[in-house]
Amino acid sequence: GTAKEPVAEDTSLADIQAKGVFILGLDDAFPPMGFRGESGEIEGFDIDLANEVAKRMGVKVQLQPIDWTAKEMEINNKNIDVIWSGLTITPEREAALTFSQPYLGNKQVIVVLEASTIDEKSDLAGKKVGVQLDSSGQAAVEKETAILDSFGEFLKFDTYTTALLDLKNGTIDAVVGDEILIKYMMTKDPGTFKVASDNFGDELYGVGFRKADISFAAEVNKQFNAMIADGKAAEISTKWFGEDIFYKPAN
Amino acid sequence: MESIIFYILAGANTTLRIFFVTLIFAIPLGILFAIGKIAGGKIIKGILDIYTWLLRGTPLMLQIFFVFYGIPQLLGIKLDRDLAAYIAFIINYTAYFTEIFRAGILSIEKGQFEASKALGMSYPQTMRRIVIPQAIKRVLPPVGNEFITLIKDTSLVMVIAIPDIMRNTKEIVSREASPETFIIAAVIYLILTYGIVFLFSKTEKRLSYYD
Amino acid sequence: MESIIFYILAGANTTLRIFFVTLIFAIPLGILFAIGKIAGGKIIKGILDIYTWLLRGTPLMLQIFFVFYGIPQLLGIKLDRDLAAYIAFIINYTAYFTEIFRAGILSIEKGQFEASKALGMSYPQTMRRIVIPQAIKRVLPPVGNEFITLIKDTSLVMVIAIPDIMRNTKEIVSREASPETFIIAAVIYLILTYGIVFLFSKTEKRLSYYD
Amino acid sequence: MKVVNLKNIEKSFGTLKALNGVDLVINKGEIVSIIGPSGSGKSTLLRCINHLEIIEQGTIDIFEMPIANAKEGEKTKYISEKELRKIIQRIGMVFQGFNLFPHKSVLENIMEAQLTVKKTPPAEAKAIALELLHKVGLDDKEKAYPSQLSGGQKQRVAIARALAMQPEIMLFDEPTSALDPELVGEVLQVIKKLAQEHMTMIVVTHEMAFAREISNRVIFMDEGKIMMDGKPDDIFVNPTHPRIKTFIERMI
Amino acid sequence: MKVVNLKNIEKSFGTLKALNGVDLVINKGEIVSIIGPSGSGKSTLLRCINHLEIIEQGTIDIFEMPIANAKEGEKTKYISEKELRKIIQRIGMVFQGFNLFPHKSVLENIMEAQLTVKKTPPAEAKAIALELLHKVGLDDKEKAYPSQLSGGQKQRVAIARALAMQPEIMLFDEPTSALDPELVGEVLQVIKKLAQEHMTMIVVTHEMAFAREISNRVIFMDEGKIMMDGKPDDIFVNPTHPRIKTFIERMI
Ligand SMILES: Nc1ncnc2c1ncn2[C@@H]1O[C@H](COP(=O)(O)OP(=O)(O)OP(=O)(O)O)[C@@H](O)[C@H]1O
Ligand SMILES: Nc1ncnc2c1ncn2[C@@H]1O[C@H](COP(=O)(O)OP(=O)(O)OP(=O)(O)O)[C@@H](O)[C@H]1O
Ligand SMILES: [Mg+2]
Ligand SMILES: [Mg+2]
Repeated sequence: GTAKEPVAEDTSLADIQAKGVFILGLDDAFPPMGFRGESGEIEGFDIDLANEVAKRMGVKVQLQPIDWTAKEMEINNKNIDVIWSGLTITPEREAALTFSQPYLGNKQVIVVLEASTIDEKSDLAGKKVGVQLDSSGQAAVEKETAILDSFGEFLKFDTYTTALLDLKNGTIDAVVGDEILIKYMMTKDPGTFKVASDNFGDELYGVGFRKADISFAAEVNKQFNAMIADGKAAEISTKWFGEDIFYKPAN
Repeated sequence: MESIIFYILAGANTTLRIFFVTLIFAIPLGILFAIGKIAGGKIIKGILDIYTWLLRGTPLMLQIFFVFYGIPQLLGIKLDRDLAAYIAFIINYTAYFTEIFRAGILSIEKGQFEASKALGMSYPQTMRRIVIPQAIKRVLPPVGNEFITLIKDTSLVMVIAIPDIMRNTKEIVSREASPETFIIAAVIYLILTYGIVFLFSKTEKRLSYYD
Repeated sequence: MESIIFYILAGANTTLRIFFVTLIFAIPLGILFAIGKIAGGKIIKGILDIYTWLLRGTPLMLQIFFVFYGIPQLLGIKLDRDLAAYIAFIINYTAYFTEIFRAGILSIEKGQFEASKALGMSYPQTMRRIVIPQAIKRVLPPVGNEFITLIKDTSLVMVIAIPDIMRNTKEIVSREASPETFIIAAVIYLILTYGIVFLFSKTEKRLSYYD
Repeated sequence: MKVVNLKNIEKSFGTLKALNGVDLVINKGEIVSIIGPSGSGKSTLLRCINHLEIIEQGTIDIFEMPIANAKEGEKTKYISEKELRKIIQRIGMVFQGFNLFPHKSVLENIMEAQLTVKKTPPAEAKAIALELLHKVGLDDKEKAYPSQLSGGQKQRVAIARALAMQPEIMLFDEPTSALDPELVGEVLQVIKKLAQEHMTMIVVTHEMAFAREISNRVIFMDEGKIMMDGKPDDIFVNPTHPRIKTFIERMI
Repeated sequence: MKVVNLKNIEKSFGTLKALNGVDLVINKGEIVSIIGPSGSGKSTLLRCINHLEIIEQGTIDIFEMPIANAKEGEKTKYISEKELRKIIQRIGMVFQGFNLFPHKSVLENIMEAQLTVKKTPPAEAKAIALELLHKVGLDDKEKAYPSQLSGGQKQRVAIARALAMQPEIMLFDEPTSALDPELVGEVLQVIKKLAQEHMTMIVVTHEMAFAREISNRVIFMDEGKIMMDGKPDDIFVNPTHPRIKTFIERMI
């Protein structure tokens, strides 16, 4: 679950402060959260956010690109200290990791060709639908079993790039995926795709920590709240998304 | 646990399908192209040289990608996913088999060709009845290597979203956050490759009746 | 465009580093293990049989995965990413080279061993000076295949997040949503493999001074 | 009938003239031995008759049919591949190195060309093969593979294989020189049998006594030329040419 | 000195007794020819002396040092590998199939064991090699590779290679039987030269005339046993044993 009171033997925050740096694991092919810019350096919303949090904690960030399949092993082997890469909070992941409070809301949208008549989930009956393997889009679709069963075919792609390529070639009819990423990709190929009005639900991004690193997670939550309060969070969000979509806890 | 194993094993279907289809086409084609490289005219040889270089020289993953996404765009046709996978694997493995059989045929003594010719046999007859059967025996070890590699290469079809052993495993690894699941995949691969190793050592023994 | 090419070429650094480190260790080890399989006692042979089966029988990707994530967990140590990649590639390729050199050594005539022995040469001397040099000539074609495969296999290091030609290309493909970028990678691979093909045909010619 | 009729044959390897103007007529029923020092062109001559080498100059008629015609500086004109194969079928050849098919049993070796070239029905081909095995004294070896035979046995199978095509002429290229001395006899015995049946034969050999015994004509070659062509006694007893004299003295 | 002293040697291949109780003493300076039909165990005998085969029964002394001791049903006891290699160095062997090292030039073939086994300095090894090449009549071939030599030349290089180790005894296993008849003479010439220098030699051969000419002792083997052991004339002129008589008649 989300951060609770630190337990006695949890020295994670002290360790990070002593090291003066935390290692941030990310999928560096996830624009605009984290990706290589024209300069070859990794940039993105997550990077700016993490740098701001680190600055406020008085430590530095070290970026470590990882293979997404290996993220749990990377963090448990202590190759990295956090998974900070548009990580969707799911019950399975909550069982394995400690999460920060959510910092971004995201939708699982249906992308179709500009000319397509698909607009509702029910329109997907008998159609070929693609997702990115292991994505939260896949999880969201698989939760709605009735709709999943109505699909003509359900395909899992290596990357959204190939899924969209299939969509463009007409070998599939729709792609379900993260609104944030998909919208970014649509800007690269304007006039080809559109987003249907129906979607597969909302979800939240959080930062993942090792299960035991509760004090560290609590410190990040504290900084998030401070940034919401002083407007820094809104500033970073506006830089990448043109508006303030930073997630604010209800209370 | 049981359902996980079944889910992964479902991917073995793809693996085996691609394995057999590839071999059924790539081996005869490889033999044919090997003969072309040895006995063909300058143009045929040149084309085959470029073919084996391009196909061995670029990653199979890119070739699968190209066949499925590139060809339809270039030719304006629509390709079936499985068909694209078959085509890519066949043209890739044919290139490797061509080189292997070429070495095998070249290793057959000139005397075998001369004796066949002196008996009035035509070049195709000589190849089919005398040279190829002997060449096959000699190239068994490298062909065995290719069979083993093919079993594992089939997982590359995941780039065009065809599920196989490896992809299904990866899915479970991230869904369950359980990297140990890879061990199941490893065991399945070991069983499949053990079958191949066993088959080849049997064949090697069976063919040792001569020489 | 230019910056994209440079970015991808930066990945070639990984490719070449792994290529050379792997070969420097795997070739001598392969020769050594081949001798072990031929001349070793029952236990050594049994161990080496299992070794070559396990390493050839499971995907290299899983082996890299296992070395980098599994070993540290089992032994409680921390491995450097590059070091893990080197280890995985070396143990994997050693298995393939072992089989290739075994076939090569077995193809050397008994007379060469007997003549060496009759001259008073020890077994290691015979191997080093008489048998291995001749075996190397015979296994050039399959070794060439392995070199070409290795160049392309290096891209598997992306599973432990080491950037290489292929991973850098994929990054750009997803950033720019431009699958055409793969063509750049294909051309780089073709240049690298052309170098290998050229080197091997040169070596083959150079060694044709005898027989 | 002129079984073989060569006119002014030339054949080079690089700068080396292996055959340098050879004229030769072999008539039906003749048994001709070819002798001469190593490198004199004996094998090359046989191989030209059998289209294993392509001539550069001269004409070849086999069974009185023209098969090759070569003029200086032009590409040699041969009759079509298919026609050529029909002629070659009627010529049997036995090599120094046997060249048996190692992956086929003795019986299969002898049946192979009957089945593929002559399209003889299998049962008939087998009967012919067994009969020939009996003739060369290897009744019990039909199931053996070449690697299980001694050199002398291999060579006798090679002879049976050639005979299975019912050739009208047999070419032997040093059929015994790869054999241990003790095994030579077996093979010579078989060739003698063929001689008694009046098979037309050309035999390149180092076995002078044998050449003298079986052949009704002996040819001595040197440096790509036929230096002498006559009755065995002319050559062995009264070699006029000094070159032949020294050669024969050295060999016996 | 008893250079070789074999007592009651037995050696089987599967169920076949290739050597069946062989006793043999060779003294320094003797030149011994071994003759006998194919399969009689001649090669096996040479190979046992040189540790290329492991005996199952009997004792072997070389240069009056015991090197092997075998008792029925027990594992044969040999002296240590290292000691054995020291003895083997002092025995030269020439094979029927030459077994030259194809990847090394003629000079390198002759220098190889000098450098690796004897640790002779390269310059000295080269001088020795050149001298031996002169002796076997191949002065101009030092840079050639084995594949560029004729059979007779190959065999002479093989002899030079063995002589380079300055052996005290030379074993020849049918050194001429893989050669075309014309090339046999060259090799026999070299062996004769060694005989004149009183090299201790054991020569397995089919060349009866040669055996008679060079050797001062001839051994006739059959079915894994020494059937006769005597002066050349005793065997060739008055073969008492009927088996020997037929063998010799067949060979000459
Ligand atoms: N394929 C070839 N390439 C180059 N030279 C060749 C080839 N075949 C034969 N020769 C050369 O042609 C000449 C004649 O060779 P050929 O084999 O006809 O001689 P030969 O009389 O049969 O000798 P031998 O008794 O040694 O068999 C020789 O000098 C030989 O080296
Ligand atoms: N490695 C082996 N495996 C099985 N049988 C063998 C082996 N070596 C020799 N023999 C058999 O042992 C017997 C003696 O062989 P050996 O080679 O000593 O005979 P030889 O007198 O030298 O004959 P040749 O004159 O044919 O060379 C033969 O029957 C032979 O087939
Ligand atoms: Mg010849
Ligand atoms: Mg012998």
